[in-house]
Amino acid sequence: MPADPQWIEDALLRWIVFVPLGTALASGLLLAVFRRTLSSSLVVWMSCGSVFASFGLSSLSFAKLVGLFGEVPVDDVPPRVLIDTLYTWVGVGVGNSAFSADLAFRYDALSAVMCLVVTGVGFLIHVYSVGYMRADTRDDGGLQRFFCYLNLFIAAMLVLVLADNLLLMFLGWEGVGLCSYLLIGFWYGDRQNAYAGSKAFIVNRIGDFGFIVGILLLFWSMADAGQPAVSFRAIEAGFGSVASQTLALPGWLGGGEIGLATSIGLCFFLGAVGKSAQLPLFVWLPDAMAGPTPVSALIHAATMVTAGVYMAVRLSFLYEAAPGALVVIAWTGGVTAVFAALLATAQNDIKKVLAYSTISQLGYMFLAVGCGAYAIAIFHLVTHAFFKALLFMGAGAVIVATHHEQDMRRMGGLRKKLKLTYWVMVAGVLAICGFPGFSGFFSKDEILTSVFFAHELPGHVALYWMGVATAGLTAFYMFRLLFLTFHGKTRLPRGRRGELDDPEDTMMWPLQILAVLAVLGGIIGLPQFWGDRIGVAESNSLGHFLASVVRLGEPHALDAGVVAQLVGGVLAASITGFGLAYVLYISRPGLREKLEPVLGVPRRVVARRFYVDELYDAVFVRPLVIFSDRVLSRGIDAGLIDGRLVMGSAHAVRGLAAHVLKHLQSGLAQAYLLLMLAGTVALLAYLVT
Amino acid sequence: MSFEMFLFYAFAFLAVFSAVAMIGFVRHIVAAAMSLVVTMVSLAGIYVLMHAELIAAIQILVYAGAIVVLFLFVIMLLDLRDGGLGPAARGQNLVKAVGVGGTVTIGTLVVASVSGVFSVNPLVESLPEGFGEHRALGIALFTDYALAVELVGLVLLASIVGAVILAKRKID
Amino acid sequence: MSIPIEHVISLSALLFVIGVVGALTRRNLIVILMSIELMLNAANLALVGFNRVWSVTAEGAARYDGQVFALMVIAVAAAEVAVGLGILLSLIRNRDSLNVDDASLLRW
Amino acid sequence: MILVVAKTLFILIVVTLLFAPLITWVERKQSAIMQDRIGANRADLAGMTFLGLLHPAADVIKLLSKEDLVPAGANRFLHALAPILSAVPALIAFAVIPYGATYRFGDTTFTLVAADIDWGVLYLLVIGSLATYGSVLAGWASRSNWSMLGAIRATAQMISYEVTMGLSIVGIFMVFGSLKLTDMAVAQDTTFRVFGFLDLFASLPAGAGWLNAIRLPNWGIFLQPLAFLLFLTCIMAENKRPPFDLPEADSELVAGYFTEYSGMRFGLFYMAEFIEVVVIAGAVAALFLGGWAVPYLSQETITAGVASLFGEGFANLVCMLIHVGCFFSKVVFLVWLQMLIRWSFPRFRYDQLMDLCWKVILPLSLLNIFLTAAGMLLAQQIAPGAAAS
Repeated sequence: MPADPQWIEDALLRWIVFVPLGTALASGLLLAVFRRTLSSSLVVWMSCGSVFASFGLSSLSFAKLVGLFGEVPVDDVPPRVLIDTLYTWVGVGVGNSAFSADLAFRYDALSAVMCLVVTGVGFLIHVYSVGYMRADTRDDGGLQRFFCYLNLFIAAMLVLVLADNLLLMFLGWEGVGLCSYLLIGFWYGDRQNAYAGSKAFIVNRIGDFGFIVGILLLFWSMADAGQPAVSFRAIEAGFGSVASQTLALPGWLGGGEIGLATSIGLCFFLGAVGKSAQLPLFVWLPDAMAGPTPVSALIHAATMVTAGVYMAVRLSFLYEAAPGALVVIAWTGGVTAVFAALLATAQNDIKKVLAYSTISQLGYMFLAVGCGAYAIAIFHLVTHAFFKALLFMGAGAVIVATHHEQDMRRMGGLRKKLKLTYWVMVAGVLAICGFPGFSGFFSKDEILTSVFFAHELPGHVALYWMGVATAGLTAFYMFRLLFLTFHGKTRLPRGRRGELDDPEDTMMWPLQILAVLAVLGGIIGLPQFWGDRIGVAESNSLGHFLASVVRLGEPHALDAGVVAQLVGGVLAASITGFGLAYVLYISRPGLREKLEPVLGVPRRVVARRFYVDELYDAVFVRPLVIFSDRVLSRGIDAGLIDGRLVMGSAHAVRGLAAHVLKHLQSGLAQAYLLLMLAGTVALLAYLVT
Repeated sequence: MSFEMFLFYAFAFLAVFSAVAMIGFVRHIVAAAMSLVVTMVSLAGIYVLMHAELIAAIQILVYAGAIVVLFLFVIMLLDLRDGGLGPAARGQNLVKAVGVGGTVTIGTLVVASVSGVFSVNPLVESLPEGFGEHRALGIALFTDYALAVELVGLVLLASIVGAVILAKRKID
Repeated sequence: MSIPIEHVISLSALLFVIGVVGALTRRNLIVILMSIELMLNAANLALVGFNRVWSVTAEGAARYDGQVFALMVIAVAAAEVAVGLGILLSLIRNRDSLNVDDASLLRW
Repeated sequence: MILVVAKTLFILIVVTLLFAPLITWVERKQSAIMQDRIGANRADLAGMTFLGLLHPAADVIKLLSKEDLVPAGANRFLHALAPILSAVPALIAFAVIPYGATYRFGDTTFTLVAADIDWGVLYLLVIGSLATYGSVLAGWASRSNWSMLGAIRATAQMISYEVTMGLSIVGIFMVFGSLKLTDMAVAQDTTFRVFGFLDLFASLPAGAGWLNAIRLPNWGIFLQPLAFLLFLTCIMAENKRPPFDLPEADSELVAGYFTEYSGMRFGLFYMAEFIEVVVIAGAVAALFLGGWAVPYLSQETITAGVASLFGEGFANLVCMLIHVGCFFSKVVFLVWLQMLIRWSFPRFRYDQLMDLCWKVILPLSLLNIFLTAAGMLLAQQIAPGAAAS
């Protein structure tokens, strides 16, 4: 850990969040309360403008953070953190037991990276959305609603990454979940879409449960140690005192004890598993592709799903004290990576391929986290944001151009028609496959290097080979996607073959910018080894930058042989994958039919995603539905509560009224008067005696 | 018997007599209303004897001057030529019952007064200067009882609205 | 020599009972309303009488709880008459009768 | 005791025996002049008409000698009671109106008012509310449709205007800080600086000191001009005189609630009305025109001035005479003013009458109360103890 940071108050931070939030609220309230819509061009300008303004503010804050404004160079002072405290959000207790949580934003290196990615990529996707939603043929009239949700999402995500304490972070965490739900079910007219939204929400709740338990556990143990706090700063300062405590496990778990840090870390990781769609809670992400493609690009590839990674990195000090949790993270990430990559090979929906690819890449990131290579996880997060957003938006361009065809089996040969789209897709595919020099190459390579050297991790060799296998699978399914979509003969239905062309410019230029970033983005985290080779003095600038927040591992003792071995392994796997795809989908398409009987059963299993959904359905959903229906609904609610308590009491009252009380209700005013008098006399008699 | 006592008994007799007349033996409803006025004015006289001059004035102003006049106005508006008292009272048993009840009440009171329940706090002979006059009572009203005054204002407002709505021939 | 409070309260009770009898036995709505007024008056008399008894505080300052209460009762009585007569008018309009027994639709 | 009886008698005699008959004459003469005719010139005694002054006497004789009719089916008791209930309030109302200040003759001090009660203004209102019964019972007991309609009108009109009458003079209580009419008269026996309110904002600039010399009598009419107008309107409507004579509108209802009266009972109604005119004049004079106060000459000034020449006892006597004269001249002026109004304005329609009461006078009265309170509060805030304007 570096020296204590220098805290600088900066009231500008709040506006990073408030500008998009204000825009969302303005049009949202107008829509929800007054049932009025602003004109679509105004909404478009407002929302894109607000995100751009947010990006500008983030850049400005970034400049302040690194001291670009003629201040002392960053090397000479402790690392800085900008902080903006609005007010005391929660304040309870007095004296020793006092505890307060501020509504405060914190802009340190980690937040800065996330913030710039969220607002930068978010802005590009906003611009892209303008074209995409305009080209959308569904006559929904939901443009205003769409941009409102999108801005709300940006605001919530910014709250998440800028939050100074766990509570506020949780607010943002839930906020992005909500927006994700709203946007997946954006075309709620289709039942499947609405169902997908609900699924995403419910599966995320499982993870959120872990998150909440983690927060409470952390807070409780800290409070027990006399340091009730929720802000990261205070937790980090005080965590050492509780890190070594242990919790007794309940008997049904076999008894014994578990480290407090480990259990807290696992709870938080459960939240991350839900949000970042890791095994076993990944099932919602493929279904989330029901939302509009820009949403898939922004939320389900570039930003929200990475929140889990961000959270793990943010709490790295906690995981440092919990090696057990890191093992779980690493293995979850590794298994997820290879598992999802495997599933991706059998998908026919262009967006679902990308969805599984995202899960797989997130697995990589967790693998990095598990190895303690937090900065590298963030590095991969950034490059992934670039190329996955690019790929999704490219896929979206294809979808728009083919009038909402998503099945790759009915595409093909689009290379000639959608030239620009083709080339940006090629850039994205090469980046994700780790073509040397492209962004993905560096980040993935770094992750595998870290795994390779993570000797303290049990089974790190296996994990390394799983990573390599994933790289091969990635190359296979990505080139499969490219070949099926753009090469060969067109398999589009006749009616749609007509005027195929690249979509309009507002969709294309964000793609081009992202293509450039996908190709060159690796520079920001250029590994030391490669930097030395090409004569860059201070390489791995991202790592150095993040060093103020997370621990950087010891530099690995790399020599050319090891590097050749590492790079060679990955490249070999990738080339194998590429070759396989080329053979199966370009040169010898007939081979597929021949292989069909051989690979029949495994292929079907993969295509059906290892029956995970069916398993969940059978184990969790159906018993729950049956229990709710038979016991809770019909038995307890309808039978006991409605039938006996509600209706029963009503019947009793009615019976009493019909047979007894009605005789008091004579309709004669004077009879009432007499009763009143009798009551008064009785009362008086009671009072007197 | 002092002059004051004499006045009290005179007023009391008038009040009771006209009250009984009102519910008992007048033949016309206007006469009943006039009996009520006599009761009210007699009570006002008793209030003056008890140093509650403002109450006495307001008693006449409101009860005699407004409430009973309002009764008369409605009676005339309805033009109850035949005396307006309607069918004779039903249920003589009720009369007897309540009569017995009343007797019991008064008997209780008499017993209580003899037993000295009321002499817990003997009458103060030397009252403060200006007792019961408008100034002192007004100050009490607008300081200690300001909330009650406000609430009564609210009650009056509500009753005005209610009366207007009830009296409208057709709610439009 | 002041009026004994027992006498005042007895008078009040007597008037109240007369009012009760009137309200219970007469069928004419106007007379019933007047009887109610009589009962309110009786209560006022008791209030003013008790105020005369407890007319000064322990410190010797005047106190007016009873009289203020009586004033409130007068105000409420005025409100009650306004509403009561409104009801009476609408009863006449709808039933063409002043007999309270004719307004007995609201029963079981 | 004797003094009280004397004062009461004085008032009764002056008002009933002097003013009331005189007013009938004045009214006839004035209406005749205003309508450009001669009028009240027929009754003569050996050819001499005495300017028509014989008419009141002739009226009295006629009324006394007429047959006293009671309509068939009328409630005889109430029919007989009604004129009395009409006249008595008018007669006793004058009891609280001071027609002179407090004077000291040797050891005896006396105040020229029949009953100097603490809640004098309230008394006036109470009497006003009781006056309703005369009209109501007269109309009811006559068993005649005209009378009945007149009585209904009278009831509604009098109840309505009672409310606004009470509210319209609240400002006066506030300004003088008393309900006692003698207190008010004493308070009105002074003057106030017209531009005194300027002190509330800033001290006068040098050279503008002459502004302080401009003074007005501290009369209700100057302090509460709006209240004066409202009160005059209300109290005239309460008296059912034209242009507010809807209950007895002779073109519609013959004579309203006293259609079925004749002889001396009719005379009582008639007399009550004229007495009320005088009572109104007295009340307005006491509340708004300073009562017995002589403008710019306070009681001390007069007494001291005369006493320096002729001794104190005589000074008090002179002062008393001046005051009583002043009061009655104000009364006469106000009576004349009422006559003028009576013969100048056409009768209202009934809805206009009610509209005037509830939609004009009531809001204006409330506004007046509010403004007065605000003014007094302001005065207290800025200059404690300064008189409100």
